[in-house]
Amino acid sequence: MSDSAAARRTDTIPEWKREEVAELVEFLERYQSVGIVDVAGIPSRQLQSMRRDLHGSAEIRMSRNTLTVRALKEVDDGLEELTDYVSGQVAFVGTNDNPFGLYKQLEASKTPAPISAGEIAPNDIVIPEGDTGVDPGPFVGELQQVGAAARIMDGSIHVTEDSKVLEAGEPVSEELEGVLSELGIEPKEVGLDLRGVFSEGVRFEPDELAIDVEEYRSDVAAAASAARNLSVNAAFPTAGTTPTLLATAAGDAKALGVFAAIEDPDVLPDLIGKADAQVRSIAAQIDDEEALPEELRG
Amino acid sequence: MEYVYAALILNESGEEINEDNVTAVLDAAGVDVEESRVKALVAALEDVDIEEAVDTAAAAPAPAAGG
Amino acid sequence: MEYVYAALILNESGEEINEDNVTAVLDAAGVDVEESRVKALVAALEDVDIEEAVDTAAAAPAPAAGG
Amino acid sequence: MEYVYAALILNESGEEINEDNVTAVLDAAGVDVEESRVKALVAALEDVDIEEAVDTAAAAPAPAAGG
Amino acid sequence: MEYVYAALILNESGEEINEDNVTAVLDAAGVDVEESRVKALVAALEDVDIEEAVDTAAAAPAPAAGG
Amino acid sequence: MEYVYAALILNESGEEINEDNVTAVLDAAGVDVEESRVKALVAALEDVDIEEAVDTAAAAPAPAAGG
Amino acid sequence: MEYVYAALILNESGEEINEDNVTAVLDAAGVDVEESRVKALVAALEDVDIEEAVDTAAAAPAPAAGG
Repeated sequence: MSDSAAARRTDTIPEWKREEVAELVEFLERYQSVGIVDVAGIPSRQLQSMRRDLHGSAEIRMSRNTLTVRALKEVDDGLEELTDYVSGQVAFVGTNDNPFGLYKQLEASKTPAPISAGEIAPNDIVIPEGDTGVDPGPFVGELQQVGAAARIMDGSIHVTEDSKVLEAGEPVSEELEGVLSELGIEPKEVGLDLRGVFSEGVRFEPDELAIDVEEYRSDVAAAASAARNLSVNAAFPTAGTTPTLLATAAGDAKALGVFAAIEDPDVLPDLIGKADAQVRSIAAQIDDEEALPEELRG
Repeated sequence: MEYVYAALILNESGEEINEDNVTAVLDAAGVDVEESRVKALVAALEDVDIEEAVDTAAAAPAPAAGG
Repeated sequence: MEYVYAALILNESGEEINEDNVTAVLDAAGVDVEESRVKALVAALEDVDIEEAVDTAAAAPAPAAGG
Repeated sequence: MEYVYAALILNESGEEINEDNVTAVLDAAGVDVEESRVKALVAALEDVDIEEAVDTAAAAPAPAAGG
Repeated sequence: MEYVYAALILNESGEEINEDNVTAVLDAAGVDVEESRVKALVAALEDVDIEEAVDTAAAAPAPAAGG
Repeated sequence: MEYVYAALILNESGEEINEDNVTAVLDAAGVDVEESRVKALVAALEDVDIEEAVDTAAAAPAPAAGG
Repeated sequence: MEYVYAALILNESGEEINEDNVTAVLDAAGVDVEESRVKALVAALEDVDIEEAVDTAAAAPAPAAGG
C-alpha cells in the first residue's frame, strides 16, 4: 500500500476508519482478482452459507461504501475503476481463481427464492402446466384471476397450459404472491451479483464473463475432428487415426475397383451387386411386363 | 435378367439394341431365346434412357458385399 | 462392366463361366475383347458366390430413386 | 481455434490446462496471446469433459470442422 | 496415401510390414521415399489390427461409383 | 486387392500405370505376380480418371457401422 | 495427435510448419518430442492444403467389427 497516501489522511480520518481502510487495502492486495458484488436483498443467513460455500476459493468482505471507495483509490493500480460499481448494498469479492471462474462460481451459488408483493419481477413469471395437487375450491378462481389457465380435473386443480402471469419488470401483486406461495414457485434467483471485476490489470464486466461452456465443448469436438481429418487426409498416422487411415486406403482401392470394373476377387461382389442394381433400375422404367424378367414383374 | 444384361452389354459396346443383336448375345450364352420377350424388351427400351438408369443405380449406395 | 454382365448372363443360362463362353458372349455383342480381362474375371469368380452377391444386393435398401 | 488446439495438446501431454501452460504453447507458436481469452478458455474447460468431447468427434462421421 | 497403400500390399502378400519392405515397395513405384514417414507408419501399425480396419471399409456400402 | 493398391501408388508417384511398373511394385512387395491380372488391371484403368474415381468414394456417405 | 494439433496452431498463427516450429510448440506443451515424428509430420504436410484437408471429412472410424 501507499504509506504516503495513508499518512496524508491520518489527521482527517478517525482511527477506526483508518484501520478499516488498511484492512480493506490488505484484502485487495491479497487477491489477483477483485470484484464488486451486489448483496442487496440477500438474507444474512443465506449470505453466511454462501460465504461458507466460497470458502477456499473466494472471500467476501463488506464495509461501508465510503470506506470501500477510499480503499480502492488507495490501492490505485487500476483498481479505482471499480469505484464505478460501488452503490447500494455492495461488497468486495476477492479470489485467486480467474475472473471467469469466479463468475461461474457465483452464478452457480445462486438459489431460487420466493418473491413478495410489491417486488419487481426479474424475469417473466410462468406457472407451468400440470396438476397443482390442490383440492377443488376457491384456488381455481385465484389462479384464473392472476391469468393462469386453470380448471378442475380428476379431483384436483390443474393448470392446463404454461401460463405467463407476469412480465419481467412488472410489480408483483398481493394475489400473485399468494398463488405463487401456494404453489411453491420461487421465481427469483438470489445470490451475489457480480457487477465488475478487476483482474491483473484488466477490467471485466459480467457480460464478458458469462462463458458458454457448450460452445467450448463443441469447439473441442470440432478441433478434434479437424485434427482427425488432417491426420487422415495427409496420411500422417496417429494412434487414434491409423485404423481410419487404413479403412480410407482400402476404401480408395474399392472405389477405384468398382469405378473401373476391375476384375479383382475383392471387387467382384460389388460389381455384381452394381450390375443387379442397374438391371432393376432399368426394369423400373419399363411398363411392359412382357419385356421384364419374371423375377422383376410387378 | 439375362435379356436386360444382354441389352447392357450392347449399350457398352455401342452396338444397337435391336432384336438381332440381343438374340445373338443370348444365343452365344446358350440361352433358349424367346422371340416375343426380345421383341418386347427392345420395344420397351426405346423409351428408356439407359445411361441415366445405369447411373441412377450406380449412385445408390451399393450393397455391402457379403463378408 | 460388360465383362461382368457377360458372366451374369452365363450364370443365368446355367452355362459354365469359362474363358471361351465369356469371350463368345462378348464377341456376339461386338465387344473388342481383352483376353486378360476375361482371364482375370474367370479366375476371380472362382472365389465368388454370385447368388450370394446378388442376394446381398437385393437385400440392401432400395436405392433412392434418382432425382 | 488455436486456443482450443493448445488446450488439446496439453490434454494429450498430460500437462495441466492452466493459464501459464496455454500461454506458453501459444507463445511458442508465434500467436499474439490475448490473456483474457486464455483465462476464459481455462475456466470454461474446467467444466468440459475433454476426453468425452474428443470421443464424440471421433465417433461421429467427422463433421466438416468449423472455422 | 502411398505409404499406407504400400503397407496394405504387404499385408495382402503376407510380407512383414517393416521399414525395409515399405521402402522397397515405394522405391519400385518411383516414390521419393521419406524415411521418417516410413518409420512413423510402421510404428503406428504395430498396435493396429489391419484386417479389422480394412474389413470396415469392405463392409461399408460401396462408394457411389460413377458410370 | 494388391493390384489395385499398386495402381494407386503409381498414380500418386506420377509414374505410368503400365505392366512393367505394376509388376515391379508387386514384385517388391513379394507378391507372386500373375501376368494376366496385371494386364487386366492396366486395361481396365486405361481410360479412367483415378482421382475422380477415388474422390467419388470420398464423397460417399460415411460407412454404416458394420453389423 | 499432439503433433497434428501443433501443426494446426502454426497454421492458424500463420507461422511456417517446419521442424523447429513444431518442436518448439510441443516442447512448450511438455511433450517428449520425437524428432522423426516431427520430420514425418512436416513431410506429410508439405503439399497439403491444410484448410481443405481439415474440412474434408475423413471416413468414420472403424466401428467395432460387426457382430
